[in-house]
Amino acid sequence: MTAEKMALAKAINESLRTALENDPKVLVMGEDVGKLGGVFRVTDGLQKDFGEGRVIDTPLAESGIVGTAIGLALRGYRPVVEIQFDGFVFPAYDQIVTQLAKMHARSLGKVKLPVVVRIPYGGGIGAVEHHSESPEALFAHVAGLKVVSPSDANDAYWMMQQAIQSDDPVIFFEPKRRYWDKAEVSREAIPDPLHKARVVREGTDLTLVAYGPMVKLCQEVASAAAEEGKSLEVLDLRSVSPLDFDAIQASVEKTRRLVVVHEAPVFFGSGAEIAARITERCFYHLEAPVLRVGGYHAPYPPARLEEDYLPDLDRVLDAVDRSLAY
Amino acid sequence: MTAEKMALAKAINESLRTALENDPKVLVMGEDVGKLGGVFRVTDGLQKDFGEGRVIDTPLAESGIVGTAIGLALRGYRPVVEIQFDGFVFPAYDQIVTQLAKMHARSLGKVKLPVVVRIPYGGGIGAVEHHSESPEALFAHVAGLKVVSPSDANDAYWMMQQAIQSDDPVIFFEPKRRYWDKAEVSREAIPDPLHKARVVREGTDLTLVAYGPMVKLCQEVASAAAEEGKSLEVLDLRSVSPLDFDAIQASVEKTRRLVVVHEAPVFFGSGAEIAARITERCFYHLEAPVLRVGGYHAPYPPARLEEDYLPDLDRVLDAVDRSLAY
Amino acid sequence: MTVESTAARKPRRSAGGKAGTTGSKRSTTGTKSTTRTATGKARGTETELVQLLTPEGERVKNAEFDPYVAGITDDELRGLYRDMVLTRRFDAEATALQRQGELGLWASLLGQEAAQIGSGRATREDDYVFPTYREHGVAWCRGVDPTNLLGMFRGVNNGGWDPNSNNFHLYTIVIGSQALHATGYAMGVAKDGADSAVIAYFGDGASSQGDVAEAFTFSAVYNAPVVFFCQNNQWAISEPTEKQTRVPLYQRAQGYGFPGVRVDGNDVLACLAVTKWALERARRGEGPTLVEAFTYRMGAHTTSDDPSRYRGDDERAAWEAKDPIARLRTYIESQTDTNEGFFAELEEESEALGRRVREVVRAMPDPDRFAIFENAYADGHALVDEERAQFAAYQASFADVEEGNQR
Amino acid sequence: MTVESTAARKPRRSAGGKAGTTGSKRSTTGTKSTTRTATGKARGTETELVQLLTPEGERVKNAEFDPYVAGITDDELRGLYRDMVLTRRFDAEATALQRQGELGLWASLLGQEAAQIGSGRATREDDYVFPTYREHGVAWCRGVDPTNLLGMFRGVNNGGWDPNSNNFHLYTIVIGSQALHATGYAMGVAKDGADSAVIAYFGDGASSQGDVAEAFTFSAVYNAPVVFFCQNNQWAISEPTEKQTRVPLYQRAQGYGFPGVRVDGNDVLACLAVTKWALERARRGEGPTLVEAFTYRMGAHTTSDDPSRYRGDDERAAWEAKDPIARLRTYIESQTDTNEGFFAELEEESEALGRRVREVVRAMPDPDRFAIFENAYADGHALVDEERAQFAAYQASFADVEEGNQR
Ligand SMILES: Cc1ncc(C[n+]2csc(CCOP(=O)(O)OP(=O)(O)O)c2C)c(N)n1
Ligand SMILES: Cc1ncc(C[n+]2csc(CCOP(=O)(O)OP(=O)(O)O)c2C)c(N)n1
Ligand SMILES: [Mg+2]
Ligand SMILES: [Mg+2]
Repeated sequence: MTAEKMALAKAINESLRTALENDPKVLVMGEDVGKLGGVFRVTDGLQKDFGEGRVIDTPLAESGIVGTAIGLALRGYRPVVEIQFDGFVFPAYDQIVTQLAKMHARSLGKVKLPVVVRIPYGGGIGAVEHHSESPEALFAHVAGLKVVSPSDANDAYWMMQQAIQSDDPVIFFEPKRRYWDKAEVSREAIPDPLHKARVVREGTDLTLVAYGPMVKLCQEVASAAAEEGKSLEVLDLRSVSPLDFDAIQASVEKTRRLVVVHEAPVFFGSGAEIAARITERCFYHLEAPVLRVGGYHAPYPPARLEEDYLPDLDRVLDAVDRSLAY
Repeated sequence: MTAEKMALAKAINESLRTALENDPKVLVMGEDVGKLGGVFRVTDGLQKDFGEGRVIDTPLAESGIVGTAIGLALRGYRPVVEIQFDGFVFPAYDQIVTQLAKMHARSLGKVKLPVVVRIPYGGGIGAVEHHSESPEALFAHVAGLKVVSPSDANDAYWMMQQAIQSDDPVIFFEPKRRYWDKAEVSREAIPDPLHKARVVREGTDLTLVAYGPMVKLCQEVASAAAEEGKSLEVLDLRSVSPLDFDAIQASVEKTRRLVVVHEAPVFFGSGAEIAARITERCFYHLEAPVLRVGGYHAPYPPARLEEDYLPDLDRVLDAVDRSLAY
Repeated sequence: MTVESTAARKPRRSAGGKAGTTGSKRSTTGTKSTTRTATGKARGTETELVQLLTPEGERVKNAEFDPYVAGITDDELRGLYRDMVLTRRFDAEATALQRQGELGLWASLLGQEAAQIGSGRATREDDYVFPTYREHGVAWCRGVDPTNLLGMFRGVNNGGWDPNSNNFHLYTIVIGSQALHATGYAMGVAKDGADSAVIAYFGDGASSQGDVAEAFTFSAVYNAPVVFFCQNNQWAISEPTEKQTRVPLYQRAQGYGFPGVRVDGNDVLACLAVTKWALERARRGEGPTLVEAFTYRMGAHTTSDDPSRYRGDDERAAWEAKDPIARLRTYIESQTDTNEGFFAELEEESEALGRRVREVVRAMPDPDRFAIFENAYADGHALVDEERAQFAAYQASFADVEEGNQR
Repeated sequence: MTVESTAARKPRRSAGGKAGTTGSKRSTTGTKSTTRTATGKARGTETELVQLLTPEGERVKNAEFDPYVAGITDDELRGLYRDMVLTRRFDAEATALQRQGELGLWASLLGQEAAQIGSGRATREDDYVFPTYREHGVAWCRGVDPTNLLGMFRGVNNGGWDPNSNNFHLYTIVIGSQALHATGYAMGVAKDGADSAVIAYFGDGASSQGDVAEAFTFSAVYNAPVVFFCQNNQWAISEPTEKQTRVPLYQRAQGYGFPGVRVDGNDVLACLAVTKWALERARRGEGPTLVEAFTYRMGAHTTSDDPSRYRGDDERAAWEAKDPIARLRTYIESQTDTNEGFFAELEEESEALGRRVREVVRAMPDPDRFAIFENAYADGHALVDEERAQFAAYQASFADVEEGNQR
């Protein structure tokens, strides 16, 4: 069986299983990852099959989880740690920013920390506070970390494989509202490199870039726009650090217009970096300023308001129209 | 005595003293802020004059410092907490991001948290690791916080007064390499609003924007450029959140060129947000893309390399030249 | 009294092969025994549990804590009973409302009524309470309208009440962080020279968070008038307490220099007495106390959880026999002059409460869209203003279209 | 033996007015006394201190810990003495080099030689050490070339040695964070089925950090083979230990379910014995131990610090009488057959070390500019490549100009 349709969460589960099978140094750690299989069942069944020594329920302390994962990595292990929800990564932020990100450089390359930090992120699931955040910019700004986010099951499977194989720490943002979306996962495909963007729909009039949960939305936007006769190209960035500026540039040189979409607040978000750099690279190509669609500069609102807070079809189309109007 | 020349560190000291005198609810808290007067002597003499009940040496735990400051603010106090160095704010990051920033909104406005978090920041003092960071972007991205940084003693005095009076939490970044720079402090001046930028040098050919430690550098750049016949306008932003886009826009509409300078890494830094938004606002005015000068995407280097890492006269002039070459 | 304790379980090396040791069993019997343990002479721990009312509803004597409930009247006993019954009824209604889709989530306190009502009723009006997300019973004692608690679970707000109206802080979801807020608040109380006390609630899982440890440190160093009330309901979602500690949690306190006590968390009288004692210590300037209420989470962690994946029914069954409400009822029936009418009326009151909660929740309106931008800042923020205006224009553009369509 | 302890100081409410209580004096005598304290019957703490060598250089018996130094030879005693003398000499040289501008900063270990040499010599080659920034003596024991330690203080790197060459991790500046790395490493050792042990160093100040508490929790829960070695030098920069705790720090351990011991940190034999004991416990699968080495920071916090602002000379004077090197010398002179030649040779060796350190440091080149971009990532990062190229072009533009000028 080389290809199988499965949900994104299941694809990560399968990817972790493959990694645990292939490399005895791979560990899975986090709160409730054992018997429960994680609150999203991403680690379902792994402890049963690989034991408590490899799939480890940890005390409720995120700094401790990442800090001990660093120690385990120093001992030669490759820990994949789960942060239960986006909003709970901050107690571990110090360990991630001052230790995990810097130890390779601090040791002049002597020490490697192949730690993957899995973070289910983003909104759209009607959750209570702290369960819908998109903090990727807070990690991308930090040198020493890599930051990625798959948008579909096949990428989720392969990007997790690559993240675990990476000798650098990788912050792996999982688009939780897409956990149940199914797609074909091919175990024999040759995957794209971890940090390369992919054109998921070709177009000529404007480029939409997104990653994680917003890729699907952008595809829907492109379909809707197509009905109005507008040809949008959609890029799935897949990686937030590094950002594949070459791919964006290539697309923008063709379409001359760019709209960036993410759930995170626009202010100091990924869109800012993309807009700044692409404007520099494509100054004479751009027919319109790079426009950004994202969250507002306000705490993530209660669930009943999240539809108004999050980018949706209309808001992205509105930005597309504004861009095309230049 | 209405105006007095004093060092920036002393101006903050005086401002804290004034606040402690004027409002019995104001507290100063942090590691070594008491007898020692802080490692930079910013709180020198305050404990002696206001007692251990108001100028509080805390246990060595930054999350605890900010977390208890939140509790004190809930009780009606106005704590001014010191984080000893930029690189040590991260253990407190969770309390700042998930609690301090959000409690006002969470309470639908019922609760106010007038907490000032003082952070001596930036490089250029030849320090060891973690003592030269510029993490302002990591706070500006977070709604609910205000982020400011004075560039001279007079601003330091007044902005601290305003930060303490603010009913919002303010992250107060102190440009540590300018602590010993003296300037006239006028106690009777009517200060600029806390979040307004200021033109510190007028010019016509290009706008340089900076804040904190880089303002002085930009003024030097402008002088050097003037000798070459180039007229640069220099804006001291003073506030990173909110950013005074109106002021930048007004300047750029005049000069049509913009270079942003900060010590923090360029990638996902303030310059990105400024470039993105100003490009959108001034799309038809800009003769060149907004250029950014800042740190590289690498951990802050050891002291003997910091001159190469940090923006300096030549690097900013280089960017100015590149901009003018468009 | 000795009870089931996590301390009884043996530690083991994470990897197989190594033999378990008796390390976890060592008694916390002070400095001498520390050295003794060192040389291997560990002894089993006699975990003490303060209990005033047995599961069978019998009153047991306790010289130290009896005085704190000595004057309790029959009416007060019935009051405690009523509090627990109504809290349980409210909780059940909320669970039902979640199933009906009226709430997005509910965190049930089922089984923890005694811990919450006992401790909640021990507080004085001027005391201040810092809850987690599960303290519905404490909220009840503080006079917070229970329907107010539902807003955040319905998704119409992130905390709908004014903390200062009842000195009951907002629910806090980031585990352990409120322990520091409580400590800071208590430091402020002491500064003010007031004799109020502060109580911080948290769970067994939360005991592992650095913030809770830092709260212990700060409260001890500043001798802050705060009571740390840990409801050890033996589970942190799917993790049993042995994943957080290998000795009983109340013992954590002594290493920070203040007393810790374990109380039967299903015994409302004991919880009342011990919390009163701890709060009075705080008022007298004797500093912090850790109270561990040993109880059990009878239901799921939240309505999103499925406990059948990680624990057996037998455990739950054993704890059903220790039900906090049942034992107080037995005691009231046997020791006070309480007639059937009381229970019947309470039953009616319960149903009325359920009805009211149902009606209020169903009528709870969605917030206005613009609430997104409200209260992000107290003093305003230029970008928020700008984004609000853009949002308004964007919303208005639909109105225009709709109007256009109507024309 | 009872020594000066922070526990002796009374806690007080932060605000004046309230009377202090005896709360801080309570003994950690287990669960019973917890309840007893509750009712006010607190007793003074007898803080135990393990000491094998008095300040006067007299050997005292200790049934528990004597076995760990029972077989020590005269040569080994002289070895410990030599380690301490050379470490102190190295430290003094580094301080001098800082004054001369060769180093940007130096954190002196003056006064803590016994704690570091005793514990460092207790480790086995396959053990792993996680230091703070002050463990120059431990580094010495691990065979790290002392000149390697100076790179970060000179500002030419952020840690210049390969941690795996000597199983001595890089210096860690973010207080307390290495306690978790050590715990994780120890979890890995246990997983590997190895019988190595891990030792984590930290200070009295660090004991307040949440990370250290979380390390206690993780190590206890996983029964990790780690020794927490806290050098309580009684100061965290300007803050005395009473700002971090109101009971002796070693007592912190028991609340987490593992033993804590206070050892005379100026007694190299006691430090050696206690650390050996703790490491052997770890090897045997008995889990973590906390060792508090009670010592004194004789100098400034770092060369940037001015202790005269916050502490008196009398304290220092009192501790000078407890000097770790002097007392071992007295002991060696009285109890072993050591002639003057040994001390004279050591003097010479010291001077040679000083010279070598001076020379190496002065010759230490500044790193290449491009080192900024090296090792940011192990597998590379597109942006780093791009920035490196831009940097190269920018640097080259000066070369062009200079060349141009030369022409
Ligand atoms: C910092 C943080 N990490 C993780 C979570 C997710 N989470 C919510 S409740 C919970 C378990 C809490 O257990 P415990 O402290 O025992 O309280 P209980 O739910 O049993 O009342 C977890 C892991 C969280 N809310 N905050
Ligand atoms: C997280 C963090 N906060 C603050 C500092 C600044 N700092 C450096 S050393 C020190 C005091 C440490 O005291 P202690 O743990 O007792 O160790 P000692 O220096 O006495 O050896 C402080 C506050 C830091 N390095 N890291
Ligand atoms: Mg629990
Ligand atoms: Mg110290």
